[in-house]
Amino acid sequence: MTEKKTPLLDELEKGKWPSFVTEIKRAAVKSPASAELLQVLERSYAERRGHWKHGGIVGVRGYGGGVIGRYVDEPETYPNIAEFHTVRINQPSGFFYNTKTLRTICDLWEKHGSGLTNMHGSTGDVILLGCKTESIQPIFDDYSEAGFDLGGSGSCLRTTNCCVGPGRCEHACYDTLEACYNITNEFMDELHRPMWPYKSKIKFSGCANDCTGAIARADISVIGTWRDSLRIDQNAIKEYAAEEFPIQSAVVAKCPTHCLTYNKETQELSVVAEDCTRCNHCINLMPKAIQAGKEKGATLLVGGKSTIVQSAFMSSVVVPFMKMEVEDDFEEFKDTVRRIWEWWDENGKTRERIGETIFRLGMGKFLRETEIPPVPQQVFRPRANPYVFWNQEELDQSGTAMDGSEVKNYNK
Amino acid sequence: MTEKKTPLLDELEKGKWPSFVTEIKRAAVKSPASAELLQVLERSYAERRGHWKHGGIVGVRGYGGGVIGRYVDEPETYPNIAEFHTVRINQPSGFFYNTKTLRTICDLWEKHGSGLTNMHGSTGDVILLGCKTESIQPIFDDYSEAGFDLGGSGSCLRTTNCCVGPGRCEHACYDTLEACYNITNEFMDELHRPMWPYKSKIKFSGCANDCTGAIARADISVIGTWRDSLRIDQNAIKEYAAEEFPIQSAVVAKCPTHCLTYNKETQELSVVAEDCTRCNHCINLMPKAIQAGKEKGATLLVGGKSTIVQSAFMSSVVVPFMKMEVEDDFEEFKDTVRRIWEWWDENGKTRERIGETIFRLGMGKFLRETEIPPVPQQVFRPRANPYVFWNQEELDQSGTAMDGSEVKNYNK
Amino acid sequence: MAAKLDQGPPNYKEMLPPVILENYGKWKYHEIPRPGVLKHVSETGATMHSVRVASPRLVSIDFVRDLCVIADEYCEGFLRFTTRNNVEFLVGDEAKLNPLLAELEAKGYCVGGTGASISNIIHTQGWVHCHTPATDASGVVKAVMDDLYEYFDSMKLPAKLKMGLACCLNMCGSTHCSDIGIVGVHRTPPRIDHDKIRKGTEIPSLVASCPTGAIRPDPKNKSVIVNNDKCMYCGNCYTMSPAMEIYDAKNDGIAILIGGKVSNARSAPSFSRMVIPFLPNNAPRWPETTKAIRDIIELWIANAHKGERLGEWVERIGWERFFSLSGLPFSDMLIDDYIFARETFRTGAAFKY
Amino acid sequence: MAAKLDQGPPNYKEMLPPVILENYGKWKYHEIPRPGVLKHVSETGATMHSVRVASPRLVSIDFVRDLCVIADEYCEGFLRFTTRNNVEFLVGDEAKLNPLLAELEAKGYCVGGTGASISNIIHTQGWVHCHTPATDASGVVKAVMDDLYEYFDSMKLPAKLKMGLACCLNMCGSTHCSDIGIVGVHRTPPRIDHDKIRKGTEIPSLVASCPTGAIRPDPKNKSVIVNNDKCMYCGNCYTMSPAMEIYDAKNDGIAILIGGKVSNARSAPSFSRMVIPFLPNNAPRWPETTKAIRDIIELWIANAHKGERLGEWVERIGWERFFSLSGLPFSDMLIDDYIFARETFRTGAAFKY
Ligand code: SRM
Ligand code: SRM
Ligand code: SRM
Ligand code: SRM
Ligand code: SF4
Ligand code: SF4
Ligand code: SF4
Ligand code: SF4
Ligand code: SF4
Ligand code: SF4
Ligand code: SF4
Ligand code: SF4
Repeated sequence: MTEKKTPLLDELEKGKWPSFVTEIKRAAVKSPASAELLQVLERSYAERRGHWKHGGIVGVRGYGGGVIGRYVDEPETYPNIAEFHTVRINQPSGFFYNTKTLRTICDLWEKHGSGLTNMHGSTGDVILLGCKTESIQPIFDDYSEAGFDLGGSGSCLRTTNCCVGPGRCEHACYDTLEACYNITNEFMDELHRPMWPYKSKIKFSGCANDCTGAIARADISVIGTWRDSLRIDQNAIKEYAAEEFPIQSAVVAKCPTHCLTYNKETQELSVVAEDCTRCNHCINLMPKAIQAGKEKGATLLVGGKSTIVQSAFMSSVVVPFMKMEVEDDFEEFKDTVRRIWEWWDENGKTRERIGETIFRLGMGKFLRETEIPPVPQQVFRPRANPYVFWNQEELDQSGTAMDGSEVKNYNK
Repeated sequence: MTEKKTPLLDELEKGKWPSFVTEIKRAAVKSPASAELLQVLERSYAERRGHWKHGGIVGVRGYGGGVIGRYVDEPETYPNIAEFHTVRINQPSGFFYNTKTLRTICDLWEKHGSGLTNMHGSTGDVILLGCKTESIQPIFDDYSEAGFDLGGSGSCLRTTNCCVGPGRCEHACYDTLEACYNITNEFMDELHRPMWPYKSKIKFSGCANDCTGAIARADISVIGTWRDSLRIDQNAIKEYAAEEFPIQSAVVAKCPTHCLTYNKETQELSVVAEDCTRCNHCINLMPKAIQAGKEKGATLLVGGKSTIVQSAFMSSVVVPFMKMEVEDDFEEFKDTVRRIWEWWDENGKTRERIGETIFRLGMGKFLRETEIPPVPQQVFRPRANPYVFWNQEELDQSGTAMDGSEVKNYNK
Repeated sequence: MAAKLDQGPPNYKEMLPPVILENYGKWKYHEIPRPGVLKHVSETGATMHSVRVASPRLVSIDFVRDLCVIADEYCEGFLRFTTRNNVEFLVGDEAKLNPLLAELEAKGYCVGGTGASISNIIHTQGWVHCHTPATDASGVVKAVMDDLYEYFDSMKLPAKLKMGLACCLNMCGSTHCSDIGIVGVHRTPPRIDHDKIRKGTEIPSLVASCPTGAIRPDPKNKSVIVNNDKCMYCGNCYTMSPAMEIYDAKNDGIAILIGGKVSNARSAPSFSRMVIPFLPNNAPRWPETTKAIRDIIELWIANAHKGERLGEWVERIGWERFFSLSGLPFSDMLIDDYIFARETFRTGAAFKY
Repeated sequence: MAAKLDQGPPNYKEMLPPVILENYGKWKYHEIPRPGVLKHVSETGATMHSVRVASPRLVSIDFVRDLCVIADEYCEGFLRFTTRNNVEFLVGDEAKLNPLLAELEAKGYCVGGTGASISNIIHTQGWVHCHTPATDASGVVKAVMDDLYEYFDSMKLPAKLKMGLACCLNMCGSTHCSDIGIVGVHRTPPRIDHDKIRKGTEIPSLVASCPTGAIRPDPKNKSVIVNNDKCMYCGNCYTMSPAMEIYDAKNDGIAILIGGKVSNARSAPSFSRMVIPFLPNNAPRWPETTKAIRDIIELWIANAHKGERLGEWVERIGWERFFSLSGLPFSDMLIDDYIFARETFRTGAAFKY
C-alpha cells in the first residue's frame, strides 16, 4: 500500500507549517487504514470531492453517543477504511496533560485504531480518528479502565471546555478548570445519553477575552467578570509611564466607554467605575497595573451556535452576574442551567438549538418560565415595536371576554 | 347644542399651548357638526374611548381615493355628525401659501363642511375634517375649480411632500419644491386611482438632515447629498474662531468619521474628503464656513414605514447618488421609481409595503429585477451567513441535474 | 366650469413671497437671533426672517383667517407651515419683524420651536376622528406641550427634541423614529362580533391580517376564533374588519418610546425604543404621561453633552444605565419578542449596572 | 476490570506541573519576551514560561510521543494544548527555556502564535473524515499558514488575527465569528436519490430540515421534490438524509468571511461578513484562497491603527470603503437575503464611496 504515489498530497509536505500529510504518512507506516486514508485523500485531491458516506449508528454499551460512524464510499477499493469511525474522548480541563496520560492515549490508540488523532476537536475532545466497528467497545473498555471517558455526540450536552484560567492566567475571574471538571461530572447523564431536541454546548472562559470563543460556539457561555470596580495600582502605572508605554493612546483612548483618565503630570490613571463595562481592554494592556475588582464571578449567556438552520447566533446575556464558587459547588449555575435545559426540552422543536427556541418563542416567555429576572443588561436596547404581551389576569377584565356584538354596552 | 357643558374639554383650554378645544368651539359657533363633535369628544373624554365607526367607501367621481369615510357610532344622538368624512386636499410644495389661497380653502370649507381642518395631516395634505356624504362631490368640484386637487388614500401613491428646500434653506442639494411638484404631477394616476398592493409614500428632503422624516415615513425617501468633497471657506472659519465658536469640541470632535482637523494656530479646518460620509453635521454647525460639494443630487432610499405588520422599517439605500435636475425633468428618478413600483406591484402581497416585499424576497432579487446595480453603499455590512443564491446557468452544470442515484458516476 | 381631474396641487411658485423668489436657491446661512426666529441670509446679501408660531394643528378656519390677516400686514401676504405643523411667518422686510413679534405676543401666539428646543408634536386624530384610537391625540399633545412650554420658547436643551404621538399602533404620528414617541396602545384582544363577520368580512384576509397568527377560521360558525394567548393587541384585525372591536376603555392607554431620530447628522437614523409599556388614559390632562416625559427630558438635560440628541445620549451611556439613572422599572415587556428581536439581545459580556 | 460508566474526564489536577499547582490562581501578569514565548509571573514571584508550538492538529501518535519526550526533558513531564490546537510547553525552570527553544528549532518545530500574530487556524475534518465537505480542511490550512508563516513567528500585526476554517456550512470551525473565516460552500442543489429516500428517510423531517422551504413531499413518488430556485445549497437536507447528495466537485469551493471577533475587549463580539462569495477548490494549494487572504491581511496591516482587530478596522472605515480599498468586487450575492437581512441594510444616507 504505502508504495502508492501521492503527488498532490506531497505538495503539502512543503513549506514551513507542520504537515498533516507527513503525519498521515507516519501513521501509515504502522496502520494499513491510515495508508488507505492517504490513498483516498489523494483521490479527493484529484477529484475535488470527499469520499465518505453518511455515518450509521455505532456506539458503546450504556452510552448514547461519543462515536461518529464513518464509512468510505468504495469499501471494495479501500477495505481497511470501509469502517473508519471516530471516538471522542473527553479531554481534561484546559487541555493539560502529563506525558504519562498522553502516552496512554497513544498506546491504546496504536493498539486499536489508525494511529491518527486530532488534538483536539473543535468542541474540545481528543478525537481518535478512524477505527472499525468491532473495535469500538474494546476501545472504550480500555480507555475507561485507563481513566478516560467518552465525550458527547448527538442531541445531548456536548463535551464542555474551558480556557487555561487560573492555571496560567492573571485574568481568570473564576476557576474555569474546576468549573469545567465539576460541572462535566455533574451532567454525566446529559452528556452521555442524548435526550434533548438537539445538541447543547457549554464553554467556560475566565474573562471577557473569551479565549474559548464561548459566546459564538456554545449554547451556554460562561464568561468571567466582576461586579465592583476594577483596581488600579498607581505605582505600577508610574512604572509603565517610566517605560514610555503609550498609556494615553493605547489604553485610555481605546476604552470604549471613555471612563479612564490619565493625568500626565501626576502619572495617575483614574476610572469612573460606574461607566466601565468590564471589557477587559485596559487590563489586557497593563496587567501589572490594572486588575479586575474583588467581587468576581461570571456572566451567563445563552444561545450561541453556528449557521444552520436559522443563521449563526451569538449567546446573549441571561444572568449578568453570578457567583461561580468551588465552595458552594457551582450551585447557582447548576440550578439555573437545569431550569434552562428543562424549558428548552419542553419547548424546543427537533433540531432546534436553544437560541433558536428562545428567538422563536420570545425572550420574555423564556425568562418568565425559567424564573430568571428580566434586567436591562440582557439587551443592547429595548424593543422598537409596541407589541407587548400583557398578562390578561393582571388587567381589569370586566369587559374583555364579552361577545363583540355587546361591546357597545360595556365600558360605560 | 353649543350650550351643552364640556367640563373635561374645558380643562384643555387652560395652559400656554394653543388649544384645539378652543378651535373646535370657534368652529362650533357656525357649524352644528362641530358643536356635536364637541359633545361626542367630551363623552370620549369621560368614557376614555372613541366613538367613531369604521369608514365606508365614499368618494369622488373619477377618483379612487382622497376621502376618508367616517361615521359616529350613535347617529341618533349625533345626527349632524352621522356622516363626518374627511377630504384630503393636496398641499402646495413646502406648505407655502399666499393668503388668497388660504382664504379660498377657508371659504369653501365654511360653505361645505365643519369649518375644522388640520394644517396639515401627517402625510402632508390639507385635511378638511368632517363633512356629509352628499357634500363630497360638491366639495371636490368647488375646490377643483379653485385650482386644488385631491391627495391620496387607499392603496396608491400618497400625497408626496417635501422640506422647504431652496425656498429658504442653505442646505438644499436639489430643488425639493420643484421635485415634489413635478413628480406629483407626473404620477397623477398613481396618486388618484389606487392600483397597488398597498400605499406608497414619497418624501423629499433636501439634505441629510431630512426635515421631512423621509427615511422613517416614506416608502421612497429622497435625501439630498453631494458626490464630491465638501467646501470649506477658511476665512469664514477664522471668523468663527474670532467669535470663539467651539470649533474643536462642537464640530471636529463630533464628526462621526473623524475626518476633520482643526489647526488652532493657523485657524484652518481641513477635511479628508474620502472619509467624509456627508452626514451634514459640520455644515449644520458652521453654515457660514462649510458647504456641500458642487456635484449635488440625492440618495434614493426605499422601504420606510411604520409598525404594522412586520415592524417599522426605515428606508435603506438603493441608489447612493442620482442627479435630481429640473433640466432633465427628474428623468432618472422617474424611471427608477417606475421600475421599483412595477416590481412591487408584481411581487407584493396585499397590504404589504414595499419594504416588506423586499425583505421577504431579498434585496438581491429586488436589485436584479429592477436592474439597479448592487453597491456596498446599500448595506451597512455584507451578509453574515453564507446562504448565497447562485445563478445556476452561470455554473458548470454538467452534473447537477442528474438523478441522485447516479451521483457516483459524475464529477469524475 | 367643470371640475378638472388630475390637475395636481396648486403651483408652489405662486405661494412664494418676493424675497424667496429673488433668493431662491441662494441662501447662504442662517442665524437664530432669538427663539422662534430664523434669519436667513442670501448670497445676494438679502435677508429673510421667519417667525415660527405654534399651532394646535386641529384648527378652525377662523384660526387660518387670523393668520392671513397677520401675513397680509407683515409678510406681503405669504406664510407657510412646517413639516411639524407650525406656522411660519416669512418677513422679507426686516423693519416689520419687531412689530410682528409684538403683535403675536399681544394676541397670545406662541413663538418658539427653533434650535435646541421642543417643537410641536407630530400627531394624529385620536378621539376626534379615527376609529381605532387607544388614546386621544390633540388632548395629550396639549397637556404635554403646556407642561413643557418652557422648552418651546427657549433654546436651552442639549439639542433638538422631536416628539411624535400616534393614537394607535398604526403610528400615523411617526413615533417610531422620534426622540420621544407617545403611542396609544390596546392591551386586550379584540372582541368578535360574529354576526358582523358573517355579514361582510372576507375571512381569509382577516386571518392573514394577524401578524402573530392568532386568528383562525371557524368554518362551523362561519366566523373566526382568536387565540388570545397569541394576540398582542395590535388592532390590525380591526383595521380589516369592524367586527373585531379592539378598544377597551378600562385597559387602553399610552406607551412611551424614546431615543429615535431621523437626521443623519453625526449618528445614523434610529428607531425609538420602549421604556414605559403603559400609562393610563387619565383624561383630560394625562398627568402620568406628562410627568414621565418631563422626567426623561430633565434627566437628559442633566446628563447629556451639549449637542447630543436624546437617543445619542442614551446610546452613549447605554440603555442599562438609562434604566438605572431614570429609575424606570425594567420588565420582560420591554424585551423585544417580535421579528427583529434578535438584534436587540446583548450578545456581549460588557455592560454597566 | 470492567469499564466504568460516567467516570468523567481525567482530573486536570493530575495534569498540572508543580509550578502551576503552587501558583494556581495567583498569576499576576505576563510578558511576551519573544514571539511564541509567554512569561507568566506570580504574586509569589515565581515565573513560568510557556512555549507555543504549531500543530497540524491532525497528527500521528508518534507526533504526540515526540512531544512527550520534549516535555519530559524540559517541562517535568507536563504540557498542554491551546483552544486553537497549538501545543504549549510549560517551563517552570527558567534555565531550561533556551535549551528547549534550541531543541525545538533544531527539530524544526514552529514557535509562535502569541500576541499580535496569526495563530493556528481552528479547523475541521474536510476530505479526511467528513461526509459533507465542500472543500478540504487540513490542506487549505496548511497552504494558508505556509503562506502567512511570517506572521506566525513574529508579532508585527496591528492586533491578533484569528482564523477559522469550516469545510461546510455546518461551520464546525467556528468561522462565523473569526477575523477571517474560510468556509466550504456548495453552489448547486442536492441531487435526490429517490430509491434511498424510499428506503429509509423520514420525509417530514427531511422537508422540515430545509431552511428555505425548498423541499416538498412527493407522495406519488414516495419521495420529495426540490424547488431548485429556492435552494441555497446549505446541505442541511443532506445532513438529514444521505439521499440528498450535495457535493458537486465542479462547483464546490470556498467563501471568505471577515471581520468577526469574540472577545469583548473594546468592541462587542461580532459576526464575520462575506466579502468573497466563491473561490475554486484548486487543490493541493488553493492559490486563489491564499492570495485573497494575504491581500486582505496586507491591506489591514497597511491601514489599521495599532491595536485594531481586522473587523474593528473595517467597521471604523466602513465596509463600503473596505470594498473600494481592496478592489474586491461587490455583488448582490454579498447582500443578505436571509432571516436577519434587515439589520444589514443601510438605513441612513451617510456613507463613503
Ligand atoms: C469533529 C468536529 C470538527 C473537528 O474536526 O473538530 C465536528 C465534526 C462534525 N460536526 Fe460539528 N464538529 C465539531 C465541532 C463543531 C463546532 C465547534 C464547537 O463545538 O466549538 C460547531 C459550531 C458550534 C455549534 O455547535 O453550533 C459545530 C457545528 C456543527 C453543526 C451545525 C450545528 C448548528 O446548530 O448550526 C452540525 C450539523 C448537525 O448537528 O447535524 C455539525 C455536525 C458535525 C458532524 C457530526 C457531521 C454531521 O452532519 O453529522 C461532523 C462529523 C465529522 C466527522 O466525521 O468526523 N457540527 N461542530 C468537531 C467536534 C470535535 C469534538 O468533539 O471536539
Ligand atoms: C390623517 C392621518 C393622521 C393625521 O391626523 O395626520 C392618518 C389617518 C389614518 N391613517 Fe395613517 N394617517 C396619516 C398619516 C400616516 C403616517 C405618517 C406619514 O404619512 O408621514 C403613517 C406612518 C408612515 C407609514 O406610512 O407607514 C401612517 C400609517 C398608517 C397605517 C400603518 C401603515 C403601515 O404600513 O404600518 C395605517 C393602517 C392602514 O393603512 O390600514 C393607517 C391608517 C389610517 C386611517 C386611514 C385609519 C384606518 O385604519 O383606516 C386613519 C384615518 C383617520 C381619520 O379618520 O381621519 N395609517 N399614517 C395622516 C394622513 C394625513 C394626510 O393625508 O396628510
Ligand atoms: C422648518 C423645517 C423644514 C420644513 O420644511 O418645514 C426645518 C427647518 C430647519 N431645519 Fe430641520 N426643519 C424641520 C423639521 C426637521 C425634522 C423633521 C421633524 O421635525 O419631524 C428633522 C429630523 C428630526 C430628527 O432627526 O429626528 C430636522 C432635522 C434638522 C437638523 C438635524 C438635527 C440633528 O442634529 O440631529 C438640522 C441641523 C441643525 O439644527 O443643526 C436642521 C436644520 C434646520 C434649519 C436650520 C435649516 C436651515 O438652515 O434653514 C432650519 C431651521 C431649524 C430650526 O428650527 O432650528 N433640521 N428638521 C421643519 C421645522 C419643523 C418644526 O416646525 O419644528
Ligand atoms: C492559550 C489561550 C487560552 C487557552 O486556554 O488555550 C489564550 C491565552 C491568552 N490569551 Fe487569549 N488565548 C487563547 C485563545 C483566545 C481566543 C479564542 C480563539 O483564539 O479562538 C480569543 C478570542 C478571539 C477573538 O476575539 O476573536 C482570545 C482573545 C484574547 C484577547 C482579546 C484580544 C482582543 O483584543 O480582541 C486577549 C487580550 C490580549 O491579547 O491583549 C487575550 C489574552 C491572552 C493571554 C495574554 C492571557 C494571559 O494573560 O495569559 C494569553 C496569551 C495570549 C497570547 O497568545 O498572546 N486573549 N484568546 C488560547 C490560545 C490560542 C492559540 O493557540 O493561539
Ligand atoms: S479567557 Fe481570560 S482568563 Fe481565560 S485564558 Fe483568556 S484571558 Fe485568561
Ligand atoms: S475594562 Fe474596558 S470599559 Fe472598563 S475601564 Fe478598562 S477599557 Fe474601559
Ligand atoms: S432637509 Fe436639509 S435642505 Fe431641507 S429644510 Fe432641512 S436642512 Fe434644509
Ligand atoms: S459632513 Fe459629517 S462626516 Fe463629513 S466632515 Fe462634516 S461632520 Fe464629518
Ligand atoms: S394612529 Fe391609529 S388611531 Fe391614530 S389616526 Fe392613525 S390609524 Fe387612527
Ligand atoms: S389585535 Fe393584532 S394580534 Fe390580536 S388578533 Fe388582532 S391582528 Fe392578531
Ligand atoms: S464543517 Fe461540515 S464538512 Fe466540515 S467537519 Fe463540520 S460537518 Fe463536516
Ligand atoms: S441544500 Fe439546503 S436549501 Fe437546498 S434543499 Fe437542501 S436543505 Fe433546502
